[in-house]
Amino acid sequence: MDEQLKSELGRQGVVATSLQELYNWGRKCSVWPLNFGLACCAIEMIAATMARYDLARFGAEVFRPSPRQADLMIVAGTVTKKMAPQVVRLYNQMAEPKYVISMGACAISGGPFKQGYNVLKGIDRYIPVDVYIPGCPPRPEALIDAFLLLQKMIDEQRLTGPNRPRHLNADLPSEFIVPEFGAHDLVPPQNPEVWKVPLVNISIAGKNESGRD
Amino acid sequence: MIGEGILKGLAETARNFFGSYVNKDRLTTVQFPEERLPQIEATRDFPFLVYDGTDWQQGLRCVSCQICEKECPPKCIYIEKSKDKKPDATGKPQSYPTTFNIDISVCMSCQICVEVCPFDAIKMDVAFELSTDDRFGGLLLNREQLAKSNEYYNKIHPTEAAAVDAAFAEERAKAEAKARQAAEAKAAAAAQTLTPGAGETTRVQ
Amino acid sequence: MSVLTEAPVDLTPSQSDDRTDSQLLEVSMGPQHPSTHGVFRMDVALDGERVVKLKPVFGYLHRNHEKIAETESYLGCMPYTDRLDYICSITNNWAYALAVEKLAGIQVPERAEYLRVITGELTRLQNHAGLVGFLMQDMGASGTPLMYAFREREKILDLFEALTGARMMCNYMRFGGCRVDAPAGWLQQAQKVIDAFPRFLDEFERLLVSNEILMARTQGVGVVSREQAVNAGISGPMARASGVNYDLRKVDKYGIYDRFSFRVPLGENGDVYDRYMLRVLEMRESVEILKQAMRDVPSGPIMDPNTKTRGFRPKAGEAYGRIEGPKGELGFYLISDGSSNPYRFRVRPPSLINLTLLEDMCLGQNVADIVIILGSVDIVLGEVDR
Amino acid sequence: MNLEEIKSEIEANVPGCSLEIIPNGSPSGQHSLLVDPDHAFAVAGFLRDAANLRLDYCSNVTGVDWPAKEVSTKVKTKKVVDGVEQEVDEVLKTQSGGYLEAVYHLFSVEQRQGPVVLRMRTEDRADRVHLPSLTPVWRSADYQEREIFDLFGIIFDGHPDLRRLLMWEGFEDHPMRRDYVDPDDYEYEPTAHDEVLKRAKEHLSAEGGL
Repeated sequence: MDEQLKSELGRQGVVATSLQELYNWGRKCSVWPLNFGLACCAIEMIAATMARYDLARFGAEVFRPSPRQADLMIVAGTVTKKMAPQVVRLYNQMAEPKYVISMGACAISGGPFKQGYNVLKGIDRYIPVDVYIPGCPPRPEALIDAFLLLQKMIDEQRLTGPNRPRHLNADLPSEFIVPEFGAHDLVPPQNPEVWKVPLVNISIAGKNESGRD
Repeated sequence: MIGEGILKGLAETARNFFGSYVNKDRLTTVQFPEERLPQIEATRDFPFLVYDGTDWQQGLRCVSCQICEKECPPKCIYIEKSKDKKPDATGKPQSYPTTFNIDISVCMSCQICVEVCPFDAIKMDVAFELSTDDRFGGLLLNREQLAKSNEYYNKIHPTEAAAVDAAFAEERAKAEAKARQAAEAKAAAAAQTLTPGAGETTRVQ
Repeated sequence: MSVLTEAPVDLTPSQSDDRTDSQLLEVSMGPQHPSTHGVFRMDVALDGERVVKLKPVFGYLHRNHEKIAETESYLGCMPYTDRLDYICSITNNWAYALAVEKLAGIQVPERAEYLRVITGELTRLQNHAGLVGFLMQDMGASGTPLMYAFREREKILDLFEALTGARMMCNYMRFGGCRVDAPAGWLQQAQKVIDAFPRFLDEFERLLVSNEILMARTQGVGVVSREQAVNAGISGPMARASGVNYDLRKVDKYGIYDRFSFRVPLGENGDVYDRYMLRVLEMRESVEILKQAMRDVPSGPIMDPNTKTRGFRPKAGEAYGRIEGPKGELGFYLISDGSSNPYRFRVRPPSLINLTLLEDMCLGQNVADIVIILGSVDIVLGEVDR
Repeated sequence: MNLEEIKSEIEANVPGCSLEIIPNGSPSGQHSLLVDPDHAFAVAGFLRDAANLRLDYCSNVTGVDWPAKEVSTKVKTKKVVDGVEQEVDEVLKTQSGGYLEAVYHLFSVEQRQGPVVLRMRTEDRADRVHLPSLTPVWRSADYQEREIFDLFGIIFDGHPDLRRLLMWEGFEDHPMRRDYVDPDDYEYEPTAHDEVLKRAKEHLSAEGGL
């Protein structure tokens, strides 16, 4: 249905919509986050839910302490190697459709602590992430901005075809390997199903010795 | 009386509720995407590179001295120095960065790069709406994405930028005065000796 | 010599009641738990509702501050200290700056000392306000007190942002002074917030202090005696709630704290209620200090001219510097080998050491009390695990 | 009371202990007292209970790793060379380090004094890494000694519950030691330099390059 007709009908008091729009509207306006904070960013996440920023305006009113009732996992803070199995397990326990916002430098890449022996260099080594928010910590507004981006992404998804959401595609996995504690590191150190290293790489980006003085 | 304390507390919340209709202090919500908090001048988020003039490639203040790269605590800056030189704002020939990358997925916004930069070339931006779904491309900012004009800098940090501009103007005036003096001395010397040194003098500028 | 460690906990259920067939219930609280203030885990054994064993498990936020600092310059360590106790970044900066100043014998200019006191006490205010809000949240007062606290906290964060550029990770102090001077109008703005703060405290007290549920939940719960507290190294508000008169602002008189007149509130019972009230009273004292500091703040330089922050190389040696942080004694122990990065960088985390007595406080209490006892200790996991 | 007096006081009261004052070169002037591990427990108890000291508050406990290294110092010596006395530079090579250290910062709440710094050293860094635990004297050492055990690998004899504090059970290394090697996970380092670049390159060459 073309947009003009739809707005014309809207003026006449007739709401016309497609199943896809209705479905996506329902999904995007009731994203309940998991009540789950890891570090510094969690304080800004709490600040975003408080009166001044009020994340509840976007349908994220209720922070659920149980992963079974949550749709969105905001990984707010440093994921340490000791914590990573729990994070993955929580993700696995969430019911589809589920989304992940990786909030702050630490959750994206390990951030300032990435050289630490107990710090995971980004949660996307184990679980798929939908939206990344850079910042250390991101302002509460940045979290709201990311949330709006997530809503937009949900809204644009088509329910059929090869790019349909994961929960409508029975072939795609919904649970991922939970890493185990090894003698020196997590086993496995990353999940190759999720973590695809791009071609941007040290051999290209790293210093060529001649250019250095 | 039992329950008195609870009633007192409830009275307080009621006061707050009704007060929110009349008192701006009690209604603090900012409807974020539509309305924003007033921009605080000192706010910092991620670094950017300042350029003078209109062409970012010509006007970049950075001379790739690599101090920020070395001092950056989480090591998120990566610079490659040019082999040739080009004149900077004061006319001195300087190197420039052929590559300048900042990985904002690592940056901790500590602004130590700004603090150590002797050329006022790197400053802190206030943009925070950088969320993306592109983990690798979207968070690695290159030279072009980092370059922002001096006007922009003046807009976001007016006081600080004015001080920087004043210092630059002073430096430039000094350099000009020095150049003028040198030129005068040279002209006087040339007039005295009458040797054909024209080719020499044009090169000194 | 007395050996003060506890006798091993008897894991068989108590025989006093008739339920001889009952079994202990082992519960793992956390690391993902809404009221553990982060990723903290407790392995609890319960006999019915009663706690018979509680073993804290740490390390879920162990971010290797101490190891990373060994590869950073002295200046580069400063932003990392922000992220230790991420609610009070300024006092962390202060403790680290103080330790480096001791290590290298640096004098701090007058104005910088005043700015340190002002920002440090503002930090204490927002920490204590936030803590009370979180404690009420743990107690089931879902939202409301926390909203009040955060409303006030936002005002202080705005001040921090106007001064340092960031809301939480201020990275404000440097060894030898402060990074930036207060911009024009900042002190007046701060004065307004400080003047309005007692009104908020009154409101907060009316909201909570005489609440019967709060008293019933907190009085006589989680008692720590004075001797226990000293021996277990408890510091800060938690120690003072048990009657230990030890406030480093009075004892060490670091900075310029000898110039201000303020009282040190002390508790009598050492229970959760005392710890809560102590924070409320401390906020009032902090406001007093702030008023005096705002009145006296001089003009002048804010950095010691003889100190260069970049390429800083102190002589070989070591120093332990400590301040009264909002959570307790925050200390930094630095060893220098004469190079540009610290040889050893140790944080004395008040949150971790205040947890030493967690099991003693919880034994025999109900399971619901664990949460408020933990809340009253005031921990931040970034500092517990570092 | 300065450290000299404390030292003589301890020596008078704890027979057989050997103490050494380690000077501190920094302006902080916090010199420390090296205690031999065999008598450390008795010394600690004395410091806590002695009426004029009352160091009842053990604030900070930490470990320090001093790997063995050779320190060469130049010394001017007089030597007779070819019948003439001359001043000759001679390089003296001394072994230093090669042990782990536990450092205790003690204060007195009652008398408001401190810090008194106690140090204990292990015999080496490999297997003779036992020190007596002072947790029975100061309970505040409880978690901190566990942390040292975890990160440095000092074994505190007499600690009531010596387990790893921060890392998981089953972790084998002691990461705060200076010769600890990080696990290799450097797939993506767009802004690598120095140490990181080196390790990232090692990672790449191990994978066969790109």
